Amino acid sequence: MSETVAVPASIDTSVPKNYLNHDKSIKSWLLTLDHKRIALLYLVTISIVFLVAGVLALLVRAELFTAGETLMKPDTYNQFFSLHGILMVFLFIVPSVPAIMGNFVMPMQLGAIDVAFPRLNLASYYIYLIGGVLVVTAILAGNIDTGWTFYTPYSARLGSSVIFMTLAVFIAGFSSILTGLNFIVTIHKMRAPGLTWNRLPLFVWSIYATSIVQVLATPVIGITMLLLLLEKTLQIGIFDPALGGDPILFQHFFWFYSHPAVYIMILPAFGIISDLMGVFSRHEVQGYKFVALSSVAIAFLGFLVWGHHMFVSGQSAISSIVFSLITYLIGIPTGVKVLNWVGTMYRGSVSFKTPMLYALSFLFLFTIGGLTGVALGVLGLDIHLHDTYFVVAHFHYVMMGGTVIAAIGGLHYWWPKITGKMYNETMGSIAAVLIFIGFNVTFFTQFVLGTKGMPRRYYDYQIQYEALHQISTVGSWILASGLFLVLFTFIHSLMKGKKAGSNPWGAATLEWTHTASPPSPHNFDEQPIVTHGPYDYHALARVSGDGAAQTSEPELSESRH
Amino acid sequence: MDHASHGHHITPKSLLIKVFGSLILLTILTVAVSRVHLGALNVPVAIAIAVVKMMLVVTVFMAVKWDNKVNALVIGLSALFVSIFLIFTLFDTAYRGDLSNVDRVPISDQQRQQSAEMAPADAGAAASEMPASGH
Amino acid sequence: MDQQFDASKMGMWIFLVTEVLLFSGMFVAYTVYRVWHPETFDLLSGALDWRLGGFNTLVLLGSSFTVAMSIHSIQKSDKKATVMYLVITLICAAAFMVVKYIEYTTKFEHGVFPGAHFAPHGEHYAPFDVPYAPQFFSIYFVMTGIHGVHVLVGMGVIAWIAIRTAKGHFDSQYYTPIELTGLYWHLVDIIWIFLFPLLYLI
Amino acid sequence: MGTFWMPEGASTMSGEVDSLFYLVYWISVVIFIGVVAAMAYFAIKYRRTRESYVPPIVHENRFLEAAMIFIPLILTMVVFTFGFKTYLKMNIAPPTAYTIEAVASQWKWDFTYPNGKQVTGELHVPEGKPVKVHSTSMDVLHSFFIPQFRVKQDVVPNRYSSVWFQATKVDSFDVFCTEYCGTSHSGMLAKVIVHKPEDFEAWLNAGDDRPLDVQGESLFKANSCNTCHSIDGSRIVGPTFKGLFGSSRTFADGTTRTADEDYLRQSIMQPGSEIVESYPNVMPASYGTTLRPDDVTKIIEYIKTLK
Ligand code: HEA
Ligand code: HEA
Ligand code: HEC
Ligand code: CUA
Ligand SMILES: [Cu+2]
Repeated sequence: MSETVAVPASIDTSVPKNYLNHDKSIKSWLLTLDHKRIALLYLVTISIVFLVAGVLALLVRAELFTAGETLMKPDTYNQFFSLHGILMVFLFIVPSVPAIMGNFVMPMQLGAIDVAFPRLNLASYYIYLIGGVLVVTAILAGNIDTGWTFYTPYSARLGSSVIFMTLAVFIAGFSSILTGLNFIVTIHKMRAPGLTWNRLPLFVWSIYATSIVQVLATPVIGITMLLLLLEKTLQIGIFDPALGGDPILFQHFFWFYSHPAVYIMILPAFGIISDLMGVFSRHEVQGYKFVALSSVAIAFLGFLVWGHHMFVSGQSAISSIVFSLITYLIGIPTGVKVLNWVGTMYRGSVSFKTPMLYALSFLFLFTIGGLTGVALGVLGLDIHLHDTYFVVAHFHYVMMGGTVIAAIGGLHYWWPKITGKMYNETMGSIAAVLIFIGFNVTFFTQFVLGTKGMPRRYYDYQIQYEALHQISTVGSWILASGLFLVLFTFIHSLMKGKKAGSNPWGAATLEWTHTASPPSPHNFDEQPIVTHGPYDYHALARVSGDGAAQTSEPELSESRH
Repeated sequence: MDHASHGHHITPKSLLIKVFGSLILLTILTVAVSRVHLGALNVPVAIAIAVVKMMLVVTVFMAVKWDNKVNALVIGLSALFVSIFLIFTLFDTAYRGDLSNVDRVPISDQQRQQSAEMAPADAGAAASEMPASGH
Repeated sequence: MDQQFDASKMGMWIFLVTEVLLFSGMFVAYTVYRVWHPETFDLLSGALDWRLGGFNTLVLLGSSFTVAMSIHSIQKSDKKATVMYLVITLICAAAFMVVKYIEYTTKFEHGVFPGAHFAPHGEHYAPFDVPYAPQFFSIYFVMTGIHGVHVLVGMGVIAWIAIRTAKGHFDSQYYTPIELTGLYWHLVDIIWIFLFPLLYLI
Repeated sequence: MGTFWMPEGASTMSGEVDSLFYLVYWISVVIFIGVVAAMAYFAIKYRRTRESYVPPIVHENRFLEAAMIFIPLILTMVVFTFGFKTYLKMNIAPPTAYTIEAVASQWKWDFTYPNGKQVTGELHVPEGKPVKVHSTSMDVLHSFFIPQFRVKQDVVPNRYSSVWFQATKVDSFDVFCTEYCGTSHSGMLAKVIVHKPEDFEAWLNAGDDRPLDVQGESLFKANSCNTCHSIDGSRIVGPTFKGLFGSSRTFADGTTRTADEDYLRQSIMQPGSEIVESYPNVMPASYGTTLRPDDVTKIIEYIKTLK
């Protein structure tokens, strides 16, 4: 990579300084209070985590290529899948979309110059880093093989590395809480004049719902990890059955956070998809209010269903029944979203740019993931499917097929804004197709494995499962090649990408209509005043080209370039 | 923006003193009540008094009464979610073992119960044998 | 400025929500074990000295009152009174911690430790060696321990705020930090309002 | 032989669970195809042909939005009702069920029959009779799962839990542990062997008259020793048993000792007492309580044969 990455030689000196090049010292990056730069710090760190956790997944799949020992010993395998889960959940997917795209885009969509508490924002990043350092310490201390769920009493009997790992989760949780707190206040207090709740882009709505869940649920994982830590160090006997404690109580504590957490993971993705469907259908998102409020409904209902992870744990039947019943209800607001997204294309003008390809594969994959989630919520059925590969397939369909696919789509969508460069459409679309195919080959087979009874977290398995496991492993290679192509596309764009206009997609939200690509350090030269909805492409057309749809002042956009 | 009104509300000293006085009285009351045996009522009464005390602190000391209503909503939400956590967990723990597939009490308790029953039961068996042998 | 003030206050309230949910885990653990073993918990509240707990309640309520008074004073730009009230608050908090220290050490001396290390001896504590007493004391130590940490943090912040007030950083126009600290301190008080009856009385 | 999805069913519950599965499955397939077909149709029909074209606004249809809420609501409630009924059946054992005690420990299953007979790693049951497996765990969480019977239940230390089933086929099936329990979680297997009722009686009352070392070999597998100890000289988690008997052992603290019968017994009953050099101290201590003394003798006899 040449050093011209950030500042291409072709830079036009008449263009005002942007947030990337106005100050280039390392210090100005590491101590920046600019939400856009903090977003980039997150982007780099979180991508590294994703890469590491993804490579671990590839190793897990490689080991499962044949029954018996393929590459590694059971202890190594157990550590690999645990680390894969822990990294993916706590350090990758929970912070991913809010910390990267929420940070970068949300304040601009609000017409604000920054988040409400910029210092806190930077602090969140460093707290996240400390969490990451602790994870590395735990890995070096060895023997983290609890799975990402840390179930007692097993976890409380392991070596000291569990102490570091629980601390890491505890601290990463704080980062997440502070980000959520910051965003809630920002959305309440920093909206541009005229930007009513009914005119908020749906991405903002979903970040708002996510933040509420983060603030309400994350403290509970904090206290859970603290209690686990004390269980391990002082044997306090709250969860350890040998001391009269109740291991099932631990599961309640864990899932009280971790089920809502799956909505921390998926809601921001919903937001991205809403925006993408609107922009690339050039059409008002159908049922705007329903889509906006269903996020809040999902966030709320998400707190009432955690026990569906415990149907065979030995919890009371009453609670299983209540939890199962409410679990189904979540399908309804989610269905409202899915159907409205599909409806958005109706009589629209659908473009098949790379972000839209991701949005369409999201719809396909997430629907499968969601419907199998509902199947798992069926009491009599979950008894058979619990802790089999059916569950593994379900959650990869929603987390990888849902959140990660949406996040990659969103990254392509906002890439021109973030870097000022276009990426190569052909490479982008090939990668999207590869990922779609690879993903299905990898994980659809796992549904079949699951119904046939293949338990999860198994190093070794019966010979009758081998063929399906091999297909799945081959799929993971296709999937990985697609993801590496994405990485390559982005690096290629940084080095050779064409310069992007301020609004290459013809979007109507403020970050496209009122800022340059890349934006100036303070986002806006003048405070925008909003008069239209976020998907009002007629208003956009009235002010010609990359005009200002969400405001009435066309001269603002003309003063650019 | 016209938030000036609630940003600068000054709570009168007399009100603060009154509330402080009531808090002290309620504390004395809660101790006094706990000394009397109300049976099943002891716990609800103690919690009710604590809730009243909390409301006093929140509304007056924390000035929620004069504050932006969003903040009141925020407090309401936290109370709501704490109750959800509590109630849904109790759905399990209070009814654990309601179907025959799981035992209601842990094994250690079952053993304790057994050994507690064993002792008098043995004595009883011995006693009932006595007249039989006396025949 | 006003918007800034409003924003920080809202941020503080949301932070308090996270604190409440952090403690909620302990309250849930308490309730679950209490529902399972009501007699044990009933008996064990007798192991704690309600006089010490009651004293601490009064001290903490007093400190809450003085914090409220300090805000009242700064709103009238009476900096002297503000500093005085903050200092009284600190003294109350210190008294609270001293009593806690006495309570903890007497328990440790009599082998009353959380969980597995629970081995009570001595006239007062020996009768409490019943099944599930270790759980009660685990919950007691964890709850009061975390609460104590909050008191210590609060003391630090109040001391800092008092110094800044003395230096003249605040007046009736700008006193956000005092107000936010006050909110935090009241929450610490509220938690204790619940801990006291739950642990010492019933 | 089972279907594309479900493995063959072999209990009275399996048919019911399968119909539940297929009910959910077909509803899901229909919804999924509906969503994807509409998506593909709209995407192609309304694809962008003119760059500057701004399509007309489509007003939201309240009727459609309401339908989106109510149709799924009805469907899910139907499914819930079925799932709930099946769940109750699966969890309430008939009072006449034949009860077998099970103890799970890292990483094996011990079963005890009403007449005191004990077996490890093999669950023998009569065909056509309800059987209840009443279980607890010695150490961490485990879970008892028989795919062909569609039953699963976590096994929790310090608490009894149970599953019941009524087998309908004379055959043998896998029992899996489905709650992660450490290194050999995937090796914590057992077989459920369904007999004709009269064969079952015969089995129940028969003693084991095989030679000690042959019985030892079965115990070696049933107790999952084989997940950590090889018999061919290769190193897995623990030392191999090949040529172990009579060899000289060196321990972590530098001391040495000859592997005689006493040493083997001690290594099995108190694994932590002497740690073989360069190996981790991970062998479960629970063997000390779950293995019976004569079982240990049999295993030692077996180890002696591995030259
Ligand atoms: C992004 C993360 C994410 C998301 C969004 C979801 C979404 C859902 N999940 Fe999932 N889930 C996980 C992540 C996620 N899950 C993880 C990580 C685990 C495993 C944890 C572990 O054990 O390690 C898990 C496990 C899990 C279980 C436990 C399985 C077991 O261990 O036995 C259950 C059971 O009920 C469940 C249910 C659901 C449901 C009902 C939804 C719903 O929200 C889905 C709603 C969506 C739809 C329903 C599709 C769209 C709707 C329509 C097209 C309309 C028509 C719909 C109907 C008629 C219903 N999930
Ligand atoms: C976000 C969540 C997430 C994601 C994305 C993934 C992704 C993948 N997972 Fe993972 N998985 C989990 C969360 C996730 N997983 C969890 C929570 C568990 C449970 C753990 C437990 O049981 O405790 C699990 C368990 C799990 C198992 C079960 C193990 C077992 O039970 O024994 C398997 C097996 O196949 C698996 C495979 C994979 C594969 C092949 C991928 C692939 O999709 C990975 C592909 C990724 C890469 C190859 C990296 C490439 C990255 C780059 C090139 C960087 C690109 C940068 C940019 C795009 C900016 N996962
Ligand atoms: C978790 C894996 C594990 C399992 C399961 C296990 N062991 Fe071990 N075993 C070890 C390890 C590691 C050592 C070496 C360290 C030590 O001495 O404790 C060992 C040591 C031994 C030794 C001493 C060997 C020597 O080389 O001196 C004997 C004998 C033994 N095991 C028998 C058994 C038997 C019999 C079983 C089953 C009933 C069993 N083990 C199950 C891990 C295991
Ligand atoms: Cu036992 Cu897994
Ligand atoms: Cu869930």
